[in-house]
Amino acid sequence: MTDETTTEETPLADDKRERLLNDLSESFGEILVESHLRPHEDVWFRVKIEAWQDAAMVAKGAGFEYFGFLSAIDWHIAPEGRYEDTEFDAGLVEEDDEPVEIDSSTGYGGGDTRFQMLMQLYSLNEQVGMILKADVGDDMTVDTVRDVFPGADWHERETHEMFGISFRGHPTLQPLYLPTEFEGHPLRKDFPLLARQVKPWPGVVDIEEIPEHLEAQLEAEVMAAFEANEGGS
Amino acid sequence: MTATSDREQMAYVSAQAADARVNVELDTGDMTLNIGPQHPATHGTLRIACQLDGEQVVVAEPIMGYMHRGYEKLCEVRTYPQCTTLINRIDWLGSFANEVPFILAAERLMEVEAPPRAQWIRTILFELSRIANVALFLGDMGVQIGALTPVFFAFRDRERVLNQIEEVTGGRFHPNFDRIGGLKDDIPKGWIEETRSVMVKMRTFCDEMEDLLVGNEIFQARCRGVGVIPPEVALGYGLSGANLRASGVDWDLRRDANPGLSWDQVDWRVWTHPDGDSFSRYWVRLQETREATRIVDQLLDGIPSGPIMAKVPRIIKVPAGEAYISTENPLGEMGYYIVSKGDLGPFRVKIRTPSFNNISIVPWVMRGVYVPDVITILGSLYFILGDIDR
Amino acid sequence: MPQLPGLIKGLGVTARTAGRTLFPKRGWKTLIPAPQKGAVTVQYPHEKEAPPDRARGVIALHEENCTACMLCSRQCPDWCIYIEGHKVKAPPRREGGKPRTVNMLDRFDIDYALCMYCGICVEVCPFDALFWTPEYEYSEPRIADLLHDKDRLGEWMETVPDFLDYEAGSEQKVRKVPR
Amino acid sequence: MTTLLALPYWQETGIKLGLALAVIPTTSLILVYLFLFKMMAFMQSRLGPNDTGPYGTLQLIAEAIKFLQKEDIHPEQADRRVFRMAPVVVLASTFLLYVVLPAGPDAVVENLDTGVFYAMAVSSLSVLGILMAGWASANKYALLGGLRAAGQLIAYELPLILAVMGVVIQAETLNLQGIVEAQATGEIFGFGAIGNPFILTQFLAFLIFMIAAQAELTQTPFDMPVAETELVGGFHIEYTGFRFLLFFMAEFGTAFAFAALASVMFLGGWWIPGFDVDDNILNVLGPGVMLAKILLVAFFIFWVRFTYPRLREDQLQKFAWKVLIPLSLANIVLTGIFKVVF
Repeated sequence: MTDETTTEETPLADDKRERLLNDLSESFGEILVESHLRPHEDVWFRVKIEAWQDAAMVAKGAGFEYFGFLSAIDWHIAPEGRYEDTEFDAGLVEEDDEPVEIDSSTGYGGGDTRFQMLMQLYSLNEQVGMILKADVGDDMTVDTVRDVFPGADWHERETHEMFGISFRGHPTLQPLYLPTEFEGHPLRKDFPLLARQVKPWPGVVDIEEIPEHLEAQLEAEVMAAFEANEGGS
Repeated sequence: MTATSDREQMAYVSAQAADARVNVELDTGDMTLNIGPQHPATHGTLRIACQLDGEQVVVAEPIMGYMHRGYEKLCEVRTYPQCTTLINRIDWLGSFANEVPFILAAERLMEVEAPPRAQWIRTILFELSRIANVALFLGDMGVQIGALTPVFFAFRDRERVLNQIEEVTGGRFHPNFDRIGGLKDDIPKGWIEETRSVMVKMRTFCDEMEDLLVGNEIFQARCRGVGVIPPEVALGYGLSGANLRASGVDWDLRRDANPGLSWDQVDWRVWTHPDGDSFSRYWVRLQETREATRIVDQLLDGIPSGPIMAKVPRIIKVPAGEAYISTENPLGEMGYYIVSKGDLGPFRVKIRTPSFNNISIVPWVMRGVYVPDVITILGSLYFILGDIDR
Repeated sequence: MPQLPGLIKGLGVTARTAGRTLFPKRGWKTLIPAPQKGAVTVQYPHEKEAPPDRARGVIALHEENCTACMLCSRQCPDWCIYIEGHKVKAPPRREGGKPRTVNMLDRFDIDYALCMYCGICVEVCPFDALFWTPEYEYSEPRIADLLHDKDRLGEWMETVPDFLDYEAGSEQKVRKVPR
Repeated sequence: MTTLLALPYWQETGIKLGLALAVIPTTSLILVYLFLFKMMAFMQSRLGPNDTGPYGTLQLIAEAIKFLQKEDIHPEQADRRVFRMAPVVVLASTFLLYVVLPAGPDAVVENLDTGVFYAMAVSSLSVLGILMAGWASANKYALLGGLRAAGQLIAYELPLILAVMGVVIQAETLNLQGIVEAQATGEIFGFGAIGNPFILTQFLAFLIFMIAAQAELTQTPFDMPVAETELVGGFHIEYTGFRFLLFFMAEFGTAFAFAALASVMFLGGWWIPGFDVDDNILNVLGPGVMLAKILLVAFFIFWVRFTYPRLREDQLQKFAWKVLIPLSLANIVLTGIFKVVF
């Protein structure tokens, strides 16, 4: 069990969550990969992908009965979209400001693969939320948790169409939002957002400088007019 | 194929086919009735494909996506201040309430806290948008089951609340007023008194709804025992808000997991109902609206003085990290899971909307009900299309 | 007290509302029907609603204050502000000074067909050149006409209301509208 | 039957039929303007149509012109002949109802001896039209609406007729004029100053009649065949233009006719309580008195319509068979006993 509980910043000790973290880590046992705690927030757990369904069951058994949501994260830094066109940001950040640094880590609880499953559960007895994560392997398949939390049905369908992750044991993985003939997985980072591609950014335009060869001439003209004006009055 | 000579032949054949089909359908085996995408009961573009046996629903399957705008993707290419303008439009009736959890999540990551006056005003506007939102439901539920008048009352009185919101924020539906670290502006002079008188009117409106609908025997006949959701099922499907409390689960994020607004400063209670049917969902919402007017009244008395903006840089960069903050919105638990990479905009935003989970129970709850009950249940679950489709 | 049946109560509510709408006046004047006064609706083309001063109706441009700094155009989430400008030489402020380089605004367009009225541009403007006005009657039969140029945006300046005073306890300063 | 002008039979009938034909749009116009436009608006803190004509009085005419201009659309799968016939059948039922409604001692198209019987029979014709419309539209919503209408109208025909039976027993005639006479000359236990409007002695029957009429007219709380928010208009979902206008006119025309029936049978029709006036004067005053009474009854019909939610189909059937019909049977028995005893 690699329990690297990272509690770097503890302004206020949170006994309830620490106790919960320890209890749950014990119940998860072998399937737990990593966990993370930030006081007064949800508790993060990363579990093995094979045990995704078991982890949900264990969590439910531990009182996390309320199903919040299920989704995924694509940790890939996009070739399209935001990070390609740094001119967006360059225009927004002022010159003396420090440049934007992109953090390349994969979030709390860590992650080794590009796609990561994400599920939020809540315990009504303890009033504590929990976020379950799991790294999705190359086969892009996870067990369904539909049988544990019936509400996960639609969330899994959404995740399937948006990220292309399949759910083993889910009977109706039809698209939920997108038309049936839609190709691609829109929430993947390499899916271009057309609205930002087809139109040029109006912020690109900059103020037109005075051509250098005209500068001296214009300056003289302005000064001449200024002096004439002064003399007149 | 479409030659004129063929047309008569075609008409004859299709008439024959229509006869045959109708004859088959009359033994009421399985008739598919599409409720929606454009149907008054779906107030938006939700489609519910119902398999009917006579007037009884065998299977009901909601089909959505007609309004999918891809906000999660759009947020990824926007900066944090730009995101709030999108987020306004998720649940368009309770718009200010949408901004709050997003801003709170960003504040949590930046480790800033809004000054007390800002939090106080936030809470007032939050509750006002709850009243505006739920008031429309209180009337709309009437129109769903055939009463024409309540919805006009709702529009009439909601207007007063919207005016109050507009006077502060400048927007009736899209306030875009919440900022990381505080608020855009302070409240104008005289607003507190006006809001107080509006709250009195809203309580009268609640009384009228009580007389028009809740006490009405026909309304009770239509709603009692229709669409019963037991608490354990509600939890499994992730129902939230009044839908969950109507099933007897005493859980309100405002009280139990206050993410930093001023609800703990005032005296109020959480309403629950043990039945879990359509009537109790209506009843709980009616009581909550009343309670919200009480909360607003108390908050108006004690707005602390001080600044409305904490010290934040002008160009907002959120440190790397993840945060999930959810609040008790008019429709239920609305939460944002923000993944930041230390950039001007979020890396990934997962928007957990209440209506999405609330409506996912439809196939479960709509087995064996009658067609009119479909409308009652849809109405009482109370969804906003933008909140489902995002 | 015995409960009135809900059916009767309901009839009472609608009848009471009808009465209030039809006879809104007090005293002996109650007998004079005045539905125009009792109804809450505004008969729009005949009478106009007055939105609150802060209402975000349309954006006005105070051209003298604009330095073509491009901030609004860059912060706009919809990319609906188009600015073009060039630099010119201006006479010095004081005698004996050097000529200054200033920005001249050539084009300032807002495409109201795209605008989503978020107000970010007004907020980020560091020079008080953009203001909200509560005017709302500028719909057009042709979508292209919704692109307001800087003259049109300048005309809205007249309709900008003064900033409101704040409620007690506020530490905000009331800003001034340049006239 | 005495006539004011001695005209040949066919001319007289022609004029009367023409009048009745003109009365339907007029009456529906009055009802729609007064109640659907204005009263509903006031009940909802609105003004209602206000721009067309003085106080919006010409709004409905503008609407009618709009409907007439619209394209005549058939659904592709529709049974065209039936589809076209359905609104006419519904309107015909309304029209035939007007034939026996008396507006004065002589102001009646045809004074049938079996007037009540005829009115009840003719009013149920509209079910046929609604069924035809629902069937021929080739639309599932329309079909559901049509079937609901059939079930509902048949269920409510019974209490309607049974409620009328009480009146008939008390008046000892099926003739509508006779019923008015009976109320004018009747006495309540020897007190005859205001005659005997049957609403006093037959109050239960009146209530049942009004409830059943509400269902017969498919007005809220019994408007499941139309049910805008679930069946989106039910049987007339596919109708547009002037065919829809016919349905619309029939709806309000029938409402007017039922209000007229109620005022004839329970409120004394054209007769003014407490006044003994000459027949000829009553022939002139009668329509006015009738109109006032009809509007009073219609006011209640529409007041209920704008206030209540709608019942469910099965609840409605239960209500008809388990409550209304036993009650109306009891009413007949009671009326019979009183008739024999006194």
